[in-house]
Formats: sequence, structure tokens, C-alpha cells
Amino acid sequence: MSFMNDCIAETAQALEHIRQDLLPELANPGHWQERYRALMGLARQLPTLPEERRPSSALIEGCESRAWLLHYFDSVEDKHYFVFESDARIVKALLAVLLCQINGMDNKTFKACQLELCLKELHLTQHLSQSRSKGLSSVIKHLQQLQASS
Amino acid sequence: MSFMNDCIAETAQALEHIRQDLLPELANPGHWQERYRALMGLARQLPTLPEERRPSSALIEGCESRAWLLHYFDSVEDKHYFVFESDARIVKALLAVLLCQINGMDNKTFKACQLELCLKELHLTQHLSQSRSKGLSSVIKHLQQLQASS
Amino acid sequence: MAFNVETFRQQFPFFQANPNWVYLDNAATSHKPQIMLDSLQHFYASANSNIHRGAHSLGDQATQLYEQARQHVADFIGAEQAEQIIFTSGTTAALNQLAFGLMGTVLQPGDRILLTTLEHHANIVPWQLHCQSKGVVLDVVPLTVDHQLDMAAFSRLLQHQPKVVSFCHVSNVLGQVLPVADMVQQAQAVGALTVIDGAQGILHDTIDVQQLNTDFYVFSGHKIYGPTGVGVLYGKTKALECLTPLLGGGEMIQHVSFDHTRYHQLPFRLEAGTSAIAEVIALGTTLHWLAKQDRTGMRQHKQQLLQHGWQQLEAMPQLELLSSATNNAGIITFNVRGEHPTDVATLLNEQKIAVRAGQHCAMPLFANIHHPGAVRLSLAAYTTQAEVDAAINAIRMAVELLCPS
Amino acid sequence: MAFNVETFRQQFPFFQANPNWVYLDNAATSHKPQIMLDSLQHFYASANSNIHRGAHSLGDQATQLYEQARQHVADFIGAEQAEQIIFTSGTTAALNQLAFGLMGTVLQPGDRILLTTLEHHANIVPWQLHCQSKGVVLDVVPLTVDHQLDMAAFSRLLQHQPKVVSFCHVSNVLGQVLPVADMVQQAQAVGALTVIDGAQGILHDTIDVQQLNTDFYVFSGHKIYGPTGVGVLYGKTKALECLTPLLGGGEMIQHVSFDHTRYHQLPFRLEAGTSAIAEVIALGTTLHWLAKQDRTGMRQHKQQLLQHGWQQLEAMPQLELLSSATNNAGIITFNVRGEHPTDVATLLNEQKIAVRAGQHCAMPLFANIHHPGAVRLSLAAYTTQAEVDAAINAIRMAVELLCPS
Ligand SMILES: Cc1ncc(COP(=O)(O)O)c(C=O)c1O
Ligand SMILES: Cc1ncc(COP(=O)(O)O)c(C=O)c1O
Repeated sequence: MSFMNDCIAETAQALEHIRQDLLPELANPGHWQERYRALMGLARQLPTLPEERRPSSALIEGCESRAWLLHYFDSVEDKHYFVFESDARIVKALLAVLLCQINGMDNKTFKACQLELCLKELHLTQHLSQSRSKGLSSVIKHLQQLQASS
Repeated sequence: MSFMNDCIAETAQALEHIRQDLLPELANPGHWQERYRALMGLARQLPTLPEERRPSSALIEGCESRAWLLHYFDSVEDKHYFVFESDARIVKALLAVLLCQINGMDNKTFKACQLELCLKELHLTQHLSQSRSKGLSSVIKHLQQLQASS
Repeated sequence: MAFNVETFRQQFPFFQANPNWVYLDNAATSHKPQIMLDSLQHFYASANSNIHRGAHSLGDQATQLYEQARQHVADFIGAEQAEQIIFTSGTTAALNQLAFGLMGTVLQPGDRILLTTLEHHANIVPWQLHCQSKGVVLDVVPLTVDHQLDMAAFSRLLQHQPKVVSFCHVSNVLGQVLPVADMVQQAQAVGALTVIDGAQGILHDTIDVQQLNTDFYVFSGHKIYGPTGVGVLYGKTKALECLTPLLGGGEMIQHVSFDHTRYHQLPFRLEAGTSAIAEVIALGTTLHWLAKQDRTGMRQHKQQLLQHGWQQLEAMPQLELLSSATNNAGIITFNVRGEHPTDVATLLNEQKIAVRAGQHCAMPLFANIHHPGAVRLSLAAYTTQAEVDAAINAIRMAVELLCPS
Repeated sequence: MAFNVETFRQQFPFFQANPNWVYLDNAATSHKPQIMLDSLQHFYASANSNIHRGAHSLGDQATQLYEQARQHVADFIGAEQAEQIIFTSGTTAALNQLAFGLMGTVLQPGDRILLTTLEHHANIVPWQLHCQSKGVVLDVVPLTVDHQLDMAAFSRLLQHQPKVVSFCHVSNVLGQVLPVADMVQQAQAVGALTVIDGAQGILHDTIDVQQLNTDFYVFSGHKIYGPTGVGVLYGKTKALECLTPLLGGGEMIQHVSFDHTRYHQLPFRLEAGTSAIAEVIALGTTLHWLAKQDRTGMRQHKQQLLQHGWQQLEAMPQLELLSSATNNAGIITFNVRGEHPTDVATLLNEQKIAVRAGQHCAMPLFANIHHPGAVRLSLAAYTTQAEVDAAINAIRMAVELLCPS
């Protein structure tokens, strides 16, 4: 578990950084290239989950790319943590933008959280929201199941 | 065979009458009702082939109605004869108009006869030629096989 | 405001193009409203792309239009979820999917299927095609002497505990409307899955598949003002999950290797290959439009024409009417005594009255009622009283020519 | 006179409606010429009727248009007789008809079928669907290290005496044109029936099925400027006669009773239910029009664009090209090293370049060449050099964003 503990901590740190520094940047309607540069940079800040740590039970199937989402609940601290990976860089960045709004929440806040609103925060370009929405809504569905069972 | 001999003779007589008296009448482009009255009258002149004389080997399947065509070659007299029936009156009349041009032919003439031209002689209204053409061309095909094997 | 047939009719360009024709072959196929044509044009001319690939916005847009059509169809028949709508190439394809897809899952050797004598070949042949090799037995509900479905026999045959009961909503020959809700209930009481062939029924009445509670309901686009090449297979989710796909191919598949193939979820699992994309979208548009029309008014108008026509024809002694005036979706079927139906149709056609004659893809029915076929006038909401009157006059003329007194 | 892409392109209204887009997803579906749209409009607005019923002139006219379309298709591919053209709902449906229809007639338990690693799922899954229950075995021709079909292995695998050999004319992933004439000859020498999946091949080159001598050739309308919802199954008469119909229903039938059903002759036996009438007619019109275009010029133009695009992309060190520049029908498939193809497609889409990314319904191929998928640019005769250049610039931008140096 020690590797995963490190990974959780590292991810949490990166997500917190993303939430504070990068999220506001994405909210600025700039040139599309700038938004993607920000997204790519953001993806690069996150640790890589090695292949052997991507169990098929964590697989979320999107259109043509795959994503893995692992969830941890620290009952002592009362905090929800996520670790994730995708073979597509843009998907990984989008997951980061979504999950940085949730990671570290206490159980009560997590259960009450309106996940669809987090999606809005993504400020995606129009296309991105269309073509990724299928993949992202599987993630949202998955998270909603977690909410219900937490 | 005596019944069929009568039938062949009766049919031949009716067809001859049709060829001489009614065919020219059909050639007159009159009102459509007149043409059909002529066709119906013509069908009524022909003997009826009883059900038990309609072998399935003689069945020519058209669109939604059936026709039976029997062929006899009198090698002594060198003459081709036909006997036919249809459950649709108009089909029977059309067969009569076609066959009255062929019935009684000697073998040489029959083999040389251009059957498609006989069809033209039918002077059908436009629809009739379209919707009946499928059924009539099966008849023509059948006759052509007879030509080839005679 | 009452339903106005002229206003409705004006939306169908066919009638402007063919002002001299009286079209009473609506059970074979319907004409198309301008909005359906516009939908096809719009899609091909500006939104055309393949769907469900998600690699570019043009494809996303086309996918949205396609999935919106699925929702429109679901709304039109009152389905609980859009995913319960499977697009096929027509009623025939839908019934084949059912016959093939239930064999081996729901239907095991020795099991029984119950059909009725009223069925169209499309609801007979697919079952036959697979029954023999699978050892499944077909039972058939007979008719009463007055050509009604024998409901007592239906109940009796259900005692054989068929696994599947399949019947038409409306007979394409007689126009007869079956008591489908009652039949579904009886069939389900013995544990059968129900299939309703709605090819003729879908246009007759507003339907609500949830209220009907049928497991499956199928229909064709072309008979309900939509394009050719598309049909609908509705099923309850559980019922659809029983179906082995009839067609394998692209996009129905989650994973393919040469050893093994894993299917996608519904509805994609049952929609192999590139769908009839433009046709699906145009059908959705058409049904969305139709749902907003005065459907009660349309039905009443058709009933009025039916009664009017039926009474006139009943009064003609040379005619034998096969369909009845009550409980009829808008079809008058008859024969001229002693004459072949195709002769009658030929004479009507000369007068530019388009009807159908023959056995209407329902040979077992005609064998049962001992007619060689029949002439069928089938009405639609855009049919006018003047058209019905023209048809009646033309029938009089045909009778006069066929049976000179 | 040389082929003029601008003149040709003007016939496709999609481009006027979408002047800002560069459409390079032609292998997924093609755009439609005005003449195809006009054909649909004309049919629905003035000639609409059901076919093959023969009861009225409107139906006769529609039937004539439909059968004329069959003749147009026969002429387009050089079929001996129109009756050898079966209309289906698409390539996928045609291949399913073949897989289902040959089982039990040509294919007996223990028999073998030979496919290739290049196949689209539509030419894999239908065979799998029926092979298992029928005890028929699939063999697969592998690729060489440079992604070419291993022709030595093909010859070797033929020694197992497959009863059916089925392969694509052109790979939808790599654009590779297979030596189909040679393959047909080799396969027939061991007594196999040959199936060519022409979904991509039909547009590439003028084809002559008699010269090719293949037993079957199939393709979809929507990929060759025609409508969705229609496809073609060509077969030699003897080969078609081996097929058990996949679909049962109306008009394929000569006689139906509840005990027994007798089929009609070809082609009707294999066209159950109301066909995609309008789509068939529009496809016929489209192919008739296409046959009169400068097809050599079109092919040369596409080859020129292919070479131009290929050279530019080859020169980019971040790219790995999967398709080759020779023997290629007009598809450039590549990956940006270390990047996922969907990311590349997303960045191209932002620049309004429509391409496809992923596994292109050919998972076994990607498993074989060890790529998670690829980006595919597929060209058509209406593609301009300016479009290819715009795509190349957009790829440069995508690379810059994905791999900042
Ligand atoms: C080689 C090949 N075969 C088959 C198909 C399936 O065609 P359709 O989806 O039109 O049935 C395609 C289309 O993607 C293809 O490219
Ligand atoms: C009751 C019924 N079922 C099935 C069908 C077959 O429909 P389609 O030919 O559109 O597949 C028809 C159409 O004639 C019908 O009337």
C-alpha cells in the first residue's frame, strides 16, 4: 500500500495546485491553443499510474480512449481521495480538472456535491464538451454511485 | 383425349373468330371502356377449362393471378394448337389476343414467328402493358422454349 | 377546431405532383410530408457524417441528430427510455431479429409460439425460418366465421403455455383492430413474451407501449409518413436483453479478436454497421411533427370516410365485403362476385384509382376464408371524401364492365 | 481535359454549407452529390409507391425505377445480369447474409473459412456469430512486418482447403489495395467461394466483377456518394443460389402456409420486406452518374494528393506513418509518437479538420501491429490540395501542443 499512499498524496498535491492556480486560468476565455497548452501542462503535473496499477475493475470505457479511476476513503481523516490515469493526455487533464474540485472532500460534502456543476467548471471548448461528454458522463455516473454508497 | 380434342377444336374456332372479327376492333383506338368491353366479350367466347384439366405443369405464374397454357402439335396436319385458362378474365382475354395470332400455325411458321411482335398487336392501354407485361413475358418465354424444342 | 383534411393534405407534395390520381393504397405505403423531405435534404446537404465515432464535431452533430430521433420515437410510442428503441431496416427486419434472437435464449426445443391467422408473411416466415431447426412449434389462432379473431380459441391456445405470442395490432387485409391490451395481458398471465406487429397499427391510434405493457412492438417508417429503409423495434429493456443479435459488425462491438467478441450495451448491440442515419433522423422528425397534429381529428376523419365508403359498397349487390365496418382502422376489402380481384384493380387503375389486389402477403388468411384474394381500399388521414366517391364510381364502372347485365 | 476538382466539388452541397471545414473522414462516409438528393426528392414527391405489387401504374412506375436502379448497379460493377444484384441495408447486412446463408449449404461442421488480419469487424463478427454453433473454423492471414498482407501465408493457408475465403478489396485502416484478382484465382483453385468486402474498394477503382471472377462482392451506398440505408450484395447466380435467406417476410415468398413456405426466384428471394426503395433508386442514379465521370482523372487526382500529403507527413520526425505511399487507395494513417490518437484528433477538430481516430472497427489489426489506434486521413475525389495542406498545418500545430520542445 505504500506505493499507493505516495501516489494518493502526490495526486492530492498536484490536484490542489491545479485547483488553485490552473483552474482560474482555464476560466479565462483565451485562444484555444492557450487553453490546450494549459490542459497539457496540467496533465504533466500529475503522477503516472504504472500499468500494473490499473486494474480492469477501475476501467472506465469512453469512446476510443480508456481511463482508470481509483477511489480511497480515509475514514480517520474523513476524506475522499482519487487516483487516476488515462491513455489520452487530454482525458487525463479533464479528469484532473473535474477531480480537483472533489478530491479531499469530507464525506458529508462529497455526498451533497452536485457533480454536474463541476463539469460546468471545466469551461471546455464546445467540441470538447460534446465528444468527451460520453466519457466524462461515465465518470460522473461512476462518481454518483460512489456518492450513493458512501 | 376426346374431351381435350373437343376443347382444342372449340378453342381454335373461337380464336379464329377473334382473329378475324375482334382483333381489328381492338386496333381502333376507342374509349378505354370500349376496349375492355371488347376484351371481356372476347374472353366469354372461349371455352372454360375445368379445374381438373389445369395441371400444375401447365401453370404460368404471373403477378397475382394464375394462367394455364397447354400446347398440342398435330404432326399429321403439321399444326400447333393451344388451350388455356386463367382465373383472371382480362388475362384470359389477353392470352386469346396473343394466341389467336399463333394458333394453328404450321411448324415452320411457328418456329420463325417473332413473338414479341404479336405482343405489339395487343394494342394494350399503357397500364395494361406495364402491369401485365411480367405475366405475359412469362408466357412469351414459355412459347419461345416451345419454338426452340419444336 | 375540427381536423382540416385540405390543410393537412397540402403538406404532402405527392398530391400536387399527381393531381389526377386517387391513392387508396396507403396500407402498402404512405406518402411523405414536406417536413420529412426537408429533413433528408438538410441532413445530406449540411450535416452529413457518420455517427458514434466521436472524433470530430460534424460526427458529434450527426450523432446528436440521430440520438434525438431515437428520443422522438421513444416519445411517440411512450417508451420509458430512448435506449429501448432499436432502429432496423423495417418491420420485416425487426421481426426477423426477434425470431432469430429469441431462439436459444427464450425459446428452447419443444417450446411453442402462438401466432394468428391474420398475420402478414413478415410475422410468419421469420418464425418458420428458425422454428424447424430449433424444434420450436407454431400454433395459430383461427378466425370465427365472420372473419374475426377467435378470442376463445386464443385463450384456449394459451393453455399450451407458449413462450412467445406474436400478433398484429391491425390486420393489413381486413383493417381489423385487435384487442391488443387484453391479448397482452392474457399472454403474460401464462408467462409468454408478447410481440405486436404494429406495421398497420402505429398510424391508427396514439399508442403507449408502457400502458399496453407489451414486451415488443415493431413498425416501419415508410407506412407512417417516414422514409423507406428504416423501422423500429421497441422492447422492454429486459426483453431486449434476451435477444441474440441477428447482425454482427461494427459499432455493436466493445471488443473483437479473432477468438472472441464482446458486445456493446443496448441499443448499440442490436444496431450493427452504419445505420440508416438520414432515414432515422427523418423518421424522428416526422414522428415529432405527427405527434403535434390533431391525431384524434385524423382518426375521426378516417372513420367517417370508412363508414361512408363502406355503406355505399355494401349497397352494391355484386360486391362481397370481407372487412367489417366496426373496429376497423380504415381498410375496405371486397371482391366482385365471380370476378378475380386483379381484374377489378386493373379496371380501377384505368380510372386512376390506385388500390391493391391479391393476397396482400397474407396467404394463410386467404386460404382460411376461401377467397383467391381481394381488392383493398386503404384510407389515410389525407384521403378526401371526393376521393372515396371517385373510387366508388370507378368500382361501379368496373362492375358494369365485368358483369354486364 | 484533366479532372477538375473544383467543378466536381461544386456538385456536393455539403461543402457550400460547411465552407470552414476540411472533411478528411471519407472512409467513414462520403458526401452526396446534388443528383442523389434530387433523386430522393423526386421519388418521394412524385413517384412514391410500394413496388412489385403490380396493381396500379404508380406502383409499376416505382417498380421500374427500382429495377432500373438494379440495372445501373449491375452496369456499374460489370455484372452479367441485373438479377445478380441483391439490395441489402449495407455492407454489414450483406456480409451477415453471406455468413448466415452459406452455413449449412456450403459450410459444414469441420469446414474452414479464411479471412485476413486487415478485416473490418463487419467481415469478422458475422462469421464468428455462426461459426461456433456450426463447428466451422476460422483461419486468418497474418501481416508481414511492414503491414502488408502476407501473401505467402495466404497461399499456405489455402492448403487447408477453406470453403469460403473472404477479404477486403481495400483496407479501411491502411488504404492498402489487395491483389484481389490474384487472391480470387488462388482461392478458387482450391475450390473456395470468394467474398470481397468492397466497402472501401468500390470507390477506388472501376471494377468488373466478371473479370475479377469473384463469387461475391459487397459494398455500401453511403460510402460511394449514395444514401445511407442501402447496400449491395453481388453474387454469381450459382453462388447466390447457395444462400439460405437471412430474412423472411413478404415478396420473397411464392407461397406461404403455416406448414410450409416456398421461396420466390432471385433476386426477390433475398430481399424480404419492403426494400429501401427510395435509397435504392437514389443509389442507382448516383452510380449511373458516377460511371459517366472521369474516373481515371479522379483516381489520379486522389493519388496526387496522397503522395503530396504523405511526403509532408513523412518528413515530420514526431510522426509514425502506418500506411504506405504505394498501393494505397487514398488513406494516410499515422500516430504522433507517444501520444494517443484521440488527442491528435481532438486538436485537429479544434482546427476544423475532420479525421477519425481510434481502431476504426479493426481491433484485430491494431492488436497485431501493436498500436492503440491511429489517426486516419481519408481522401476523396472532391478533396482539394488546399484541404490537404490545411490538414498538414493543423497536424503541425497539434504536434506542437502535444510535444512542446
Ligand atoms: C472495409 C469495410 N468493411 C465493412 C464496412 C461496414 O460498412 P457499413 O457500416 O456501411 O455496413 C466498412 C465501413 O466502415 C469498411 O470500411
Ligand atoms: C401487418 C404488417 N406486418 C408487416 C409488414 C411488413 O412491413 P415492411 O414491408 O415495411 O417490412 C406489413 C407491410 O406490408 C404489414 O402490413
